[in-house]
Amino acid sequence: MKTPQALTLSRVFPANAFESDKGRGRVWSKLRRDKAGLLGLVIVTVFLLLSLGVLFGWLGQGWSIADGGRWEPMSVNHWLGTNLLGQDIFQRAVFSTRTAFEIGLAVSLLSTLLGALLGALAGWYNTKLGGNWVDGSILWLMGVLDSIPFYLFVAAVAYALQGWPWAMHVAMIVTFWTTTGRLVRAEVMRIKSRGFVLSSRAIGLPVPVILIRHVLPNTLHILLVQASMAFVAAIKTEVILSFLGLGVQDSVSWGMMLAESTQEVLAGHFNNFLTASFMLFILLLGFNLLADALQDAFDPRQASL
Amino acid sequence: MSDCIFSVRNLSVTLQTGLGLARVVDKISFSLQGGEILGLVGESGCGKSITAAALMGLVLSPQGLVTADQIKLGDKNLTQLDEASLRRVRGSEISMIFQEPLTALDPVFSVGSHLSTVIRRHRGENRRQALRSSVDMLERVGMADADRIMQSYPHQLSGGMRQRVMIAMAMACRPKVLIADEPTTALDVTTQAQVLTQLSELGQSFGTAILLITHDLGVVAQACDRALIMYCGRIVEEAPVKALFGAPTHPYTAGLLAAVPRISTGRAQRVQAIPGLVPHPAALSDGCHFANRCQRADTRCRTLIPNMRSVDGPTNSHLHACHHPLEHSCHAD
Amino acid sequence: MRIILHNIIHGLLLILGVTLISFLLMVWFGPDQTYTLIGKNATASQIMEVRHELNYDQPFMRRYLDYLVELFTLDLGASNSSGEQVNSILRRTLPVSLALMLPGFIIGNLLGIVLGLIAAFRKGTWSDRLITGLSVTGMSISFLIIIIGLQVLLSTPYGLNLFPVRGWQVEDLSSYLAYVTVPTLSLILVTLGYNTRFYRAVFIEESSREHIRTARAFGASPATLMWRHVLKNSLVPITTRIMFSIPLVVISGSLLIESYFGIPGIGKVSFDAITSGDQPILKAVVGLTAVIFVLIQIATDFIYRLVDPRIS
Amino acid sequence: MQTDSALLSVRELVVRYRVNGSRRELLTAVNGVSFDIHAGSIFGLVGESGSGKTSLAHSIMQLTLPTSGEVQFHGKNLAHMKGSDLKKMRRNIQLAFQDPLASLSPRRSIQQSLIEPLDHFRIDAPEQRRARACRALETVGLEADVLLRFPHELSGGQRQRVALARALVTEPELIIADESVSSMDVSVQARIIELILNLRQQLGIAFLFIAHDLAVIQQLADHVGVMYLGKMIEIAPADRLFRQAAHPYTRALLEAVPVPDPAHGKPVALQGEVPSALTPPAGCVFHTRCPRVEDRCRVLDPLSNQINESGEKRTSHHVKCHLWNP
Amino acid sequence: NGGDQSTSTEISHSVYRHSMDGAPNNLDPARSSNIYANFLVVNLYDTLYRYKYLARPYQLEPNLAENLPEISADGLTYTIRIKPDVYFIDDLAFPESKGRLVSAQDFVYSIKRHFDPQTRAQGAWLWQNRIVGLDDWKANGSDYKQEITGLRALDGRTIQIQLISPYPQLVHTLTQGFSAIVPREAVEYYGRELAIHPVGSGPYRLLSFNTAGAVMVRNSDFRQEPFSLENEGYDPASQSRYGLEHLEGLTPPFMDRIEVEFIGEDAARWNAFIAGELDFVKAPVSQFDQVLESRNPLVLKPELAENFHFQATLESGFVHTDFNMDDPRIGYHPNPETNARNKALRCAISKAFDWEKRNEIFYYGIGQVFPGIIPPVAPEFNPDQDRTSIIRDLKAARELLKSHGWTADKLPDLEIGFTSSVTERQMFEQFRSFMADIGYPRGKIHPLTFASYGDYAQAYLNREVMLMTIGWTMDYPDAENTIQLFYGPNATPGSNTANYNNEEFNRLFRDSSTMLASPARTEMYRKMNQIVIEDCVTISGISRKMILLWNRDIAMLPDRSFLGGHFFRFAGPGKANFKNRQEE
Ligand SMILES: Nc1ncnc2c1ncn2[C@@H]1O[C@H](COP(=O)(O)OP(=O)(O)OP(=O)(O)O)[C@@H](O)[C@H]1O
Ligand SMILES: Nc1ncnc2c1ncn2[C@@H]1O[C@H](COP(=O)(O)OP(=O)(O)OP(=O)(O)O)[C@@H](O)[C@H]1O
Ligand SMILES: [Mg+2]
Ligand SMILES: [Mg+2]
Repeated sequence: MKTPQALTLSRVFPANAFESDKGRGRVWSKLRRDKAGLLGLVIVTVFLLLSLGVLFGWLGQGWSIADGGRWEPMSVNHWLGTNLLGQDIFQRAVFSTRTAFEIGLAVSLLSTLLGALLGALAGWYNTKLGGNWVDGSILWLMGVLDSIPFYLFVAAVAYALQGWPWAMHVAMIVTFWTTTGRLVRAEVMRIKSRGFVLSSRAIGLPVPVILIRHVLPNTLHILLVQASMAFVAAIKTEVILSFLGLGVQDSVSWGMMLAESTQEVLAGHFNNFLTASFMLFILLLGFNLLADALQDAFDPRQASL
Repeated sequence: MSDCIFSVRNLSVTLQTGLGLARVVDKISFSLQGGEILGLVGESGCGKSITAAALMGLVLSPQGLVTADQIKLGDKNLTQLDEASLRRVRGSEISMIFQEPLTALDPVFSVGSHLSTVIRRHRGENRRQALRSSVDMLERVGMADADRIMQSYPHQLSGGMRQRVMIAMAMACRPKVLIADEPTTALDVTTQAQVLTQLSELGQSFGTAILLITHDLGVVAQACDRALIMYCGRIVEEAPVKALFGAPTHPYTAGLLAAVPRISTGRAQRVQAIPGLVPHPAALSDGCHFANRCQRADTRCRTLIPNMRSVDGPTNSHLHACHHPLEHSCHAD
Repeated sequence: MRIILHNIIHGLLLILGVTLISFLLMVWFGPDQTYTLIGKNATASQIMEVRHELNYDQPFMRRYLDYLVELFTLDLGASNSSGEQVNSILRRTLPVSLALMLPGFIIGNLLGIVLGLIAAFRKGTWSDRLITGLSVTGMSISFLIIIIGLQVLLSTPYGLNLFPVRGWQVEDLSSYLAYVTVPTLSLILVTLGYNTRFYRAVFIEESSREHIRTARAFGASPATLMWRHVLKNSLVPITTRIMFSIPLVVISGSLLIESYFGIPGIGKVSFDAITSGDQPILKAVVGLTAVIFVLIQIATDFIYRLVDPRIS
Repeated sequence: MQTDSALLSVRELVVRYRVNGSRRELLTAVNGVSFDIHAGSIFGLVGESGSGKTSLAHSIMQLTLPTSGEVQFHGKNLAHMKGSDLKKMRRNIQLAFQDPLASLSPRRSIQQSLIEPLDHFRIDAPEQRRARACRALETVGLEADVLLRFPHELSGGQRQRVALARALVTEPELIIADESVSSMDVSVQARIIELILNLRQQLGIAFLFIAHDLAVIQQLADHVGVMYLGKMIEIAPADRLFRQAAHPYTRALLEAVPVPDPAHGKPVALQGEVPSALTPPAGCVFHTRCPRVEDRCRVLDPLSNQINESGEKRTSHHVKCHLWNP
Repeated sequence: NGGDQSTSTEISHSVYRHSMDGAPNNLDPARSSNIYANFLVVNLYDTLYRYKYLARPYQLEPNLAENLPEISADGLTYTIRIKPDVYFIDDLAFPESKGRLVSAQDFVYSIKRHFDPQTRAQGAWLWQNRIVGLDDWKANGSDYKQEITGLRALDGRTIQIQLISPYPQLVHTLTQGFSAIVPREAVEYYGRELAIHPVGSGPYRLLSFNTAGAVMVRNSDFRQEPFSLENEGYDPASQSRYGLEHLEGLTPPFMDRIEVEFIGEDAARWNAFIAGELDFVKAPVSQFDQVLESRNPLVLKPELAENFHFQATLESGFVHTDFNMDDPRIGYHPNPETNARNKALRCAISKAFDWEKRNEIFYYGIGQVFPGIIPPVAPEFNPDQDRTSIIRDLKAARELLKSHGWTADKLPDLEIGFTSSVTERQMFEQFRSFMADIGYPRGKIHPLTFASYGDYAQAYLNREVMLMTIGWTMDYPDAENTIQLFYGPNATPGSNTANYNNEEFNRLFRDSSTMLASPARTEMYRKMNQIVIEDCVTISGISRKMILLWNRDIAMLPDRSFLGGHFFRFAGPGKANFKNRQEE
């Protein structure tokens, strides 16, 4: 018997038509066509560059110099005016970008990752009402972390990791992942009965592979939205933690600027408040646009014409 | 039965594929009369389901582009309706049975709620009546423990049961036009017979016209009045079933008929596939799409699109699109 | 029956774990109340005295066991700073916090769901952009500023002066409304951004499912699509989000709202307890939180199975 | 009885589902089914819709755990397999799901789905896996461009072929094909039939082929099993079954096959009350619809009878019907 | 009917709504350690003495006592008679819930409580090592049955106190909430919950108390003592604008109800005041711009002046930053040479500190900067003192460093302790920028933050903080109270947070501590002050100015310092409202 030949294959299509794998090119090309997503990407890139500039000492280094008067208005010397101490608000805002990236990004990425993995494991092993020991232990961990007052926990971490610059990150990651974890767990409990999971089980794929390749991509919407929320939360919590003696003691951040500005707003000076809020808003907007675009780009069902 | 209640003229659908735009449905036209069952047969991937979705207005602009000169349902031209009016038409005047029932049913609603919602929406019955009608519908399509089924969720049903739930839903609307996309693939033959009977009864009692998409030529022969043969997005032959099975004129139709496996009491006879592959919709050649698989093809076939022509003269009921039609039946046996 | 037993054991383990770990943190890392309780010019022996009075000199396990006994007998002792019985503190403040937070919590989530549905349904249109933009704004504005702004706007002569600035003299519905409105609005404004953003993402995902197409084919209106099909399919993440924020609402309350609006709720009490190291209160709060988490955990796992039949 | 030579043997398999979340109400989807599949043979499984064919397939794969009974592969109980044994077994039994759209990862391209089992079982060198996937697609009549598509971008028949390609890409010893040709046009179907016969012949792959199309079964199968309401009511060598079907239900099935000839009379559906799977009728499960029902059918559950004299199990014809009760 | 209606509106005028920027955490006199608690306690309980309402400087005035104490010639024996017919309020703690007569024994009991470890009292330091037998009583197990020679009730109304050595501040201590008189029955009945069920004989009784506020109502049985402007030290020249005159001859407490709101947040406090929900507010510093028309002289904005009375007062205390003398990096060092270098460093830091700017930025420029440790409210304060120690002198500071071999790389790392808050942090940053001006590298000045005051206190009381900023509120108008902060034996865990130990200073302190107020003692105080300044032990200091605003409808003169809450009983309705009330 003659086996069917792929006669048409080489004739009609250039051979390289199928080269690109994993749809990476596809994601990028979809992203490129998404104007809002591109805007988000541009915003995030600009901020990233700013923070690199700060990191390498090119930008915002004068954040702590108090050479101005109290609450100076915008001027050539101080583009966005000065704060109570006479420090330059613009410099401080720029310098804060680094803090935002360092803390916001690290915390949101890692807590989302941790939440995704542990949540997925828990959800997977929730085989019956009550779950098995994997589910049980992860739930237990979540319960413990959630029940302990945040301040108490953070104080403990601060004490235990005294002076270590990443103590703050650790404290936040360890406490933030539970929310994502619970959401992912619930989502996985739902997804795991779907046909394609069954079919990957039929092949005998190991559980981690099933979870990472087949299950977690279908929770991408939750992961992205949680990551952007963790980002905000991290930036806002950073102030509280610095107040508790954790993390970057000797630095400035948007959160710190917002905290300072509460007093200033009462006194009728809005520069600090507006600047910090605006920077946070823009970066957040960038992240959200990008996250939306990514979600679309990674979802093959959202085709574009 | 000669009133035409649904007519489609020059419907085309263009989709975005990995290889660029592909016109997966290419200027197809047909019409349906009240109570009629029209079979739509064609090679897998030739665009039947897309046609169905396009007729329902379910192909949305980012995914695909639908153009048509006319899709006329009764006195409404669906191409000119806005989404809101289209929505009122959908379900009540035209409804559809989807090909893959598991993903098509809402996983968190029970069968009962699927059915009764549709019944309440389109028949205006109250909750209790609707539940009763739902049970009735289920029994009609041969589902025994209707009580259990009513409370079951889609994932708890077998493939055939899901399919029958979809059929029941579509039938419950008593639409003017029903598009059934391979409704009986997961049914055993006895159940299939029952369902087909129900469908044709629907046509008799409510004048519903049915576009029955199927691969089973046996079903076409038994249940349909007329049939369309589709190949690569185009209709290549349209004929009353008798004529189609008796004297197919398009070589593709003939090939299909030859490939139908039949039960024999003796040793099974091998059937022959049509040689060659279906071309990719994004890379169709000019002329007749079937040309590169057709033994009768010549250069004209490769360059010139054949138009639909009438075979049997003035009655105009048997049409084909072929430059070299078969003159007489090549149907063995 | 086995499930109930299982849950009880699991819950007990959780409570044991939470109490043990948090007690450990409390004892080793938590604030030491000695120095807030001693008078001026204290001597070393007075400090020892205070430590003894606070039980700080007892061995850890001993104190922990005492804690467990207190927890299970529901006799939680008296606050170190005010001397009030912890039970009576809880009884006094919990209802207030609930009454304060619930409306905002419920409305905030409902509004978030509605806006999320609208945005998801009109994804890519201007209404979606507007909603997304506003929710990002909401997320980036600080809570304090919202509270102060609303206070000035709604409660002072600089603004509309419609509601009391602060207080909680709740006697009847109208006084309740008077006192609860501005805090509720602040709470809604603060959470709405997050809620909307979250729900929108969930709804968008759910509305790209095949069965939505079926529903449309059967003539479901946009409202039906969103409210019935998308919403019901999203109930699992919605439940998760809502249920697990309950402890935050009930137990943690909101420190800021309570202190800015002069409301004697549990938020301030527990915050003070944490920062000052008032262990009896802290122990009660931690214990209570753990119990509530256990209950919520059990409840959500049940609810999951109710709202989504595929979860077995 | 030499069960040891069987590739797959299913013994008294029972699958029960809980209905409506309650513990007590159980639905028996598969009720004591036993059969063997020998290496390189094709076992056709037909039966009423909802009679438990998919459940049987899933429980063979251990996707739903059987309530009782056992499944042996090469004489080893699947339920007890662990580690490398299990992995080998997984490689050697592949399932093509009845619902191809649901069974393909929506966010993964066809290529990823096809290569995945190759990666997992380390079949071929990594750079050759794509070519192998490509070949698998070609054998089921799809072109390579499908590789880069996503499941929702295919037609029903194409998806079904992808599912089949995925099952055979590892070249297992046994493929369970759950209604794998139902959405294909007859030409493609013919091609697939040819392919399967070829695979069987050249690679010795055995099939458990579930289908409703009896004509296809006849073309393919060496043995045919007929299920009704969870029970295997008849098993016979294919030629025997199509020549002299013993069970009234099998006969009804054969009679109801629509003939592709409009002149032929319309097939008739079975008359009588369709039984409930939750509360199956006492006695013979088919008695409510059986044209030849007798009194004992209503009370006595018929045993499985061998009705031909062949001593060899491979060619024996079993039926569960009182008519054949000596 | 109409009459009723008007009555009910007028009753609302006999409510005084006070606001505080912090909350007491309990109302047990023995534990009323913060000013907020003291405020309420002196209204709910009786103290033997109080300060005159209007007299400045402060003057003692008998409260529950009939007269000022009779003091024996050696200054060791005090005899005090309390007023007759004073009753505790009715309370469940008493038999038949009937308040009983207040007796001398109650006073003895109340002081003893401070020496009973179970009370967890915080006021013992006031009487520690002062009263004959009291410390032994504690050492013997605090048995209330045991008599104490130095603290006795001679009869129902006579108290006798015998001191170990003269203690001129004793009567001052008897004005404080700590000394308030608690009935034993209540302590035994309520136990620890006494803190929320006060049972006293003060002018008010408690209605409710929680984290947000407290409500007190008039104790209708409070003794009838007509208000006399003259007796309270009325000064028409400065006090006539407050409209107190019409209260003359009436019986306090004037208000039926006092509502005290605890509002830590400036914005909320101010908003509530502006919205008319409060009668009194201490204006937040951030609002000074909005409140004041001019700083010098201090003038209120006209639109506020229309509705509110206003007073600017200095706090009864000061803020200073101590060096930890126990830290060899900056304090005492066994090596005399290093010791001298450290001193030079301290002095340089002090000189580099810009008090003017600190005042300007954080205290709106209206705080009073003064040299040393005797704050302006103290009677012994010397306005003509040499101010060089608070005048910034960068040149001198640099010189000092240079001459003692301090170069940028040799300078020690400084750790500045503070509790975390925006303002403290900003102060730290400002401090660092001050130091930058003398070339102190930015990277060598580190913040050492603490989450709560308790943590901070624990750290500095354990000598773990190098530089700490302390705010001290005086307990009584006598500079002894601030000078003792540097007395060697008071070193930590005592209140000498600098751990300063200077022989001469200690001697002077010992000598002066037994002296009654006199020019000689003042002289000694000033000498000690100078010693501290010269040793550069502390960067000091500033007394903050408070802007107090209150409703014109209320006739009163509020005070946040030594008077404590004693003035509540004198807060009366304004004249306009008052008339209505009288007519009724
Ligand atoms: N979303 C899509 N994007 C790109 N191409 C698509 C999409 N959906 C379908 N196609 C392609 O369009 C063609 C027509 O598909 P359609 O589903 O209509 O086929 P069909 O006739 O229903 O086939 P079958 O009988 O197999 O169901 C196929 O070649 C398919 O691959
Ligand atoms: N998860 C489940 N929960 C409860 N009942 C189920 C579940 N899955 C299947 N069933 C029931 O089991 C019976 C057998 O289903 P199964 O899918 O095995 O049938 P099938 O023979 O494959 O039918 P079809 O030919 O229609 O696909 C049906 O009655 C079905 O309703
Ligand atoms: Mg199709
Ligand atoms: Mg099936």
